[in-house]
Amino acid sequence: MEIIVNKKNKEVKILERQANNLLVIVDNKKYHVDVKKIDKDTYSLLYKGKSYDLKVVSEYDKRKYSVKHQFNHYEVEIMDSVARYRKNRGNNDIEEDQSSISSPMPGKVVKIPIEVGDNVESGQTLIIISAMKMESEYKAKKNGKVKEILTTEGAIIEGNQSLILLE
Amino acid sequence: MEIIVNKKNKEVKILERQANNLLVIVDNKKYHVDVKKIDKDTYSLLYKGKSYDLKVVSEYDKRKYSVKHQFNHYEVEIMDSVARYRKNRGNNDIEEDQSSISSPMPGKVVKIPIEVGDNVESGQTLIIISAMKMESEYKAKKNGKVKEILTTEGAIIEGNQSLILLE
Amino acid sequence: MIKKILIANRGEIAVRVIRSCCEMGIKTVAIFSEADRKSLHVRYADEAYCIGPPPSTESYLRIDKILEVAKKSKSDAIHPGYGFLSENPEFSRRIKESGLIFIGPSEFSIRTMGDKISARQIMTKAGVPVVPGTKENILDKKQALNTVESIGLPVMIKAASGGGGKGMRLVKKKEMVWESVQAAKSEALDSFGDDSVYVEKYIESPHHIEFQILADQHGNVIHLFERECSVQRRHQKIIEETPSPLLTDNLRQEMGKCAINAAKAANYEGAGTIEFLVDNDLNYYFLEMNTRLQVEHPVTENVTGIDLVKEQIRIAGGQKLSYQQNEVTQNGHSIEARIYAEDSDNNFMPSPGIITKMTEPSGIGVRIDGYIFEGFEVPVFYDPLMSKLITYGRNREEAINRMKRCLDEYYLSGVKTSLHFLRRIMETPDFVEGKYDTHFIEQNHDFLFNTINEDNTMKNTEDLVAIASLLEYELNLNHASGNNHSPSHNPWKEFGRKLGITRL
Amino acid sequence: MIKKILIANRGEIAVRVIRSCCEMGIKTVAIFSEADRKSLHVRYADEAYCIGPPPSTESYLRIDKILEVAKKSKSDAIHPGYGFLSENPEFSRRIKESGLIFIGPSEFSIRTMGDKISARQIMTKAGVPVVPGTKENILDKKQALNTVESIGLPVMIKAASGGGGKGMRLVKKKEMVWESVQAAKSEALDSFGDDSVYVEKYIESPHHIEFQILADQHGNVIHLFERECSVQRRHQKIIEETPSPLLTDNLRQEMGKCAINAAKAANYEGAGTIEFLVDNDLNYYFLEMNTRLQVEHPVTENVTGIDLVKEQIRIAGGQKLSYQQNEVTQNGHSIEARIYAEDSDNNFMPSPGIITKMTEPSGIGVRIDGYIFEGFEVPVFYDPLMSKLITYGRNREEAINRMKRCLDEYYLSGVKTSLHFLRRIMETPDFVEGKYDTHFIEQNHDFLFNTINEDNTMKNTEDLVAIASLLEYELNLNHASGNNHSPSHNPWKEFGRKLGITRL
Repeated sequence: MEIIVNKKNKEVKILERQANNLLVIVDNKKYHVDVKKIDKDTYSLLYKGKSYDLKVVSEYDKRKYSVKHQFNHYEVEIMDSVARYRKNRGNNDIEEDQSSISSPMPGKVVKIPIEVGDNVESGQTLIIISAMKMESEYKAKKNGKVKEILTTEGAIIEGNQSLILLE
Repeated sequence: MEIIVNKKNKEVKILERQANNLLVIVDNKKYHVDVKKIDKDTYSLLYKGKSYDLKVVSEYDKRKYSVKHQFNHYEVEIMDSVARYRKNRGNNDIEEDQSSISSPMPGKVVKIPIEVGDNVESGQTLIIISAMKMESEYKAKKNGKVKEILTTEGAIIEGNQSLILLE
Repeated sequence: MIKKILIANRGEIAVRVIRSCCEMGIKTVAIFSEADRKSLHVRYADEAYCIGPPPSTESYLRIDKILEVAKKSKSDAIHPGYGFLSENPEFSRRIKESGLIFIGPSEFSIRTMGDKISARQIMTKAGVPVVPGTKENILDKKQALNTVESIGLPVMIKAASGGGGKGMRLVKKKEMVWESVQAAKSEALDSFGDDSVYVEKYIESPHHIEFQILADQHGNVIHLFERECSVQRRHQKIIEETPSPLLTDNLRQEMGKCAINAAKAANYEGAGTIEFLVDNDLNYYFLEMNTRLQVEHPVTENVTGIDLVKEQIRIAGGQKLSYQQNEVTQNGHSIEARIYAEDSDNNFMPSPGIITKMTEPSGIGVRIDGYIFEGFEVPVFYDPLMSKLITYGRNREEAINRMKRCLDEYYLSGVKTSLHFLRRIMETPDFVEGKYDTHFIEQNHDFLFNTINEDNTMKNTEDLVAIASLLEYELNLNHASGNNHSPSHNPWKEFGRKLGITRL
Repeated sequence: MIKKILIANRGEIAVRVIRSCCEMGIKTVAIFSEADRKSLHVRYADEAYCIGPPPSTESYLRIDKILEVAKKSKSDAIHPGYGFLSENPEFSRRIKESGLIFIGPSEFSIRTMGDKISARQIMTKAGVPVVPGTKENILDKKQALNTVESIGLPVMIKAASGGGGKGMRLVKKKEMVWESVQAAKSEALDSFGDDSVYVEKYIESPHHIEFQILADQHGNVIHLFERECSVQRRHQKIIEETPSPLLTDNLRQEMGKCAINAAKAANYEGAGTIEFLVDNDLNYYFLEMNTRLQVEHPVTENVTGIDLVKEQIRIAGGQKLSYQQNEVTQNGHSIEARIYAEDSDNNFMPSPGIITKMTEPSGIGVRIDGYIFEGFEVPVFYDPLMSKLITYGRNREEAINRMKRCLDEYYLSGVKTSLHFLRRIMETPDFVEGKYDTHFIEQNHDFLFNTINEDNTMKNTEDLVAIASLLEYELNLNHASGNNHSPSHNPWKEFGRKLGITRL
């Protein structure tokens, strides 16, 4: 399986499994590892005597993991067939992103200074969200026309919910 | 539903539910309670302003609960149709118990001083289990004949597993 | 004797107050908004009453509703915590009018110290140094030059109606004075519709150092030494420690006396904090007084051994202070790190959400004041402070090393946190050497945010990270395919939760 | 300088040692049996090696395997913790022979203090009082009467090969001496095949009080005051505190000096404990010396501010003690409660199992030294100690009240625990008044085990317990019927984990 760790591609293959003892080949290097899943987030790995307590967390996409070791973070992507297909189609994730405005966090809509049908410019504020005593402005990422407003002033929104669509 | 709390029988009926607000009648007393399940074990109840943080835990039988409030414990049994049927059949749980020896805790079998076919007397030691640096002797609860020995000396056993059966 | 206290707050401070009440045998009454039904303060209090919808203006700031609950629950006293109504003079007054005890100072003290101009006047009268400057509007060039000359450069021109940095100008050279005044006036007019500006001494490399005081109703006032609070982001403290690495023993004594004089001048009663700005030449200036418990009060408790909440309650109950000044000593060193639900790498953006997993540090020299638990949802309506990690050591070095160890043990998932950012602060050379002021974060920006750490074990770790991720991916696939939820159908059953004993 | 330490132990003490090493920047090597793969010490150490099957005779007691791991991992030193090999003189010797540092005393000290007779001789020579008596076998009536007369009644007749109370007789009257000797001899012969018995002074109302000492390699020895350890069940301590409510300041100084003399007489090096029996008239007698860290060492750390593990490591590294006697002070009061996996209501029967839910107390004045976590299985092979809850207060009353508060906050499910039993001790009048000896649990049996608490709110609580149980029962029914695992199909979805935000 192709796995990307902090933007570095690795080819990972499990050659043998005996209970917790694995023989894995990563690129050209062989790893004999003792692996134990401790709880929902935690894997304990022993490799050449060293003890690695890794926190492996996935948020939405079960192909993407955020891994913590001590105070270092690693961003991981598993390039399975779905991920490769997506990638080959081109980065249309980003295009979609540009025409949809969302907030990464839940909050309350303070103000929507535009209306459906308005022409907006890249950088123009489309919506102001308040969360935890702090206001954040979300701006247009491209020039365009407001196609749809999916929320109202005063509404409580969830994180990663589409709020405004541009044409 | 009939519910036994610390050996006291209570008739409990939920009259109304609106989100977390319940109207419940226990025997002849009405309770307006605000109930919220907090985590696997915890219920938070607000009744007449008082806050009750109850830990409700069931081990094997989903009709029996051990409830903790502050440092008090309550033993609860829900007398549903199955429980009532069992009870009406007579307390054959206890009879079964008397002919089956088990340890409430996991451990290691240190010694089995009897053999299949032996006649044993009530109070005679049938098996010695060691756990956490302490040995416990398990004795016959009635006179009888050893029908089956389900473990061996040196074996690791689980809690509540049948170890020795008497006829 | 106070027998029942209503805590007019939420979050970690409500839990903290409940704990000390519990230890004193005092009953507690929690109030909560609809967003806080599952909060720990509701569950830990003896009684709990909902007082309204999530926004604090409709719940935690509603004096009428709080007084209603206090009456209904037959509470004797109200503890305001910090934030919300804690520095609202009307709240103090109305509680007294209702025949209840406010655990805090009088309306008069709060009002006087809450107003910058009256606070400044009282401090000047009491002989406490204030930041040199005038509060008079600058009208012409001559007045501007005279004022600046009397204060001494550098100075800050500030808009009277100002805030948020608007209408402010730093002036370092005499020839820039009038130009800057004009620019500030123009900006102030634009921003606030008022072109009044005044001149204040600009403190370079300012340290934010505050003194804890306790004052009883019998005229006794003591100080409990200082807290160094210069590590701030977005003007909010994130690390506090005591003793301050900057102060000398002499200065500490002198400022302590000043703090006591300040409290006496304000007729103060209860626990309070005198905030000072201190420059690198150890000049100090009164900044403001906080007429309540501070977030960072635990570091003081750690080095003095005194439970400040209990003292607050005793004072409010009319008792004399339990300690004389010479009985209060500063033993060892304590540091507090605030754990916020925020994305430190993304301009400290708040990150509310559900705590899906939590492991807190423990062992020697650790204290945690928090209110979160696994499954709890950190609400979007309030402050992002989830918990405070406080370490104690024989000396500063031990307290720092312990903080590092504890930050490594601390694990939270489901929300983004400041944990790794705080960890990085603990190894920033300026912090380790104790040489920092309020510019610490901007001055160490590169070190703090550039955390790529390419040591020789990194390559192995990355490979192991890939392996663990692959295993988790496969585990999820196996869970998703097939509708069996029993681990026994799973090829990775060794990883499951089956009794270890059966495998031996 | 020690750079890497192998910890030859498991459980909470292994974690505790790792924490201090981590704070000192010292690398750690864990060893583990097959039953401990998931244990916290394996996960927290820098390195970890499996050394055998679960039984400790095949793993944690295997000196050869431990030395092999020490060599392989290039460790400089070995910390033995307590229990296992910590008081094994051979272990100390073989570590030194391998060119490594043993963090503990020499083979000679361990061997001398480990043997009751040689320890008694050394203490007598050093002027430390020992329990009056002889170790000589009683052969005839005359010898028996003479011996008893010289010691003074009451006395205890003890089997030389004895243990577990067999071959023991308490004698309070002169006319019972010979009869008791004969009975003891007969029982001893039956039990041990050896009828040798000896006579020892019987200490009525004995207090178990021990002194912590630290001794470096340069002849410096200090004591760190006492610990009162009289609350015991099955001869195992469950509550310890410092200062002892029994000792006077003068006696404390005197016994402290004795402890230092005892350590000097044994050529002691490292951390050690001198155990004394103290009677109600404040006579004290040397009982034994523990040549290792004690389970209850944290109470001493709390009142002195000294990290004993760090001191052990410094001493083993050849450094001089960091403190002189007059720099060590006893501030405040600290109590430790041991949380065992056991059924206190059922003769303290061990209760191993999986921790299904865990909430630990926190806040002011609390320390927890443990090694368990949610999902961890407490193994059946080792000691049932899961964690130690240690509180600190300005005085004894505060430490007790804090302990009550923390025991109420502490929640564990999946195993039975001693939590409610410990809670009950905290309100037992004899304990609260500080008037207790090693007979405490038997003398307060009725109070401790009769916990039915019929106050007027009980009826309501029982009804609410019934309601909560019914809701949980219904929730389980709904989960069991239908194969939908999504909370949205559940009539009790309000109780589920859905984002609170969507409901507002």
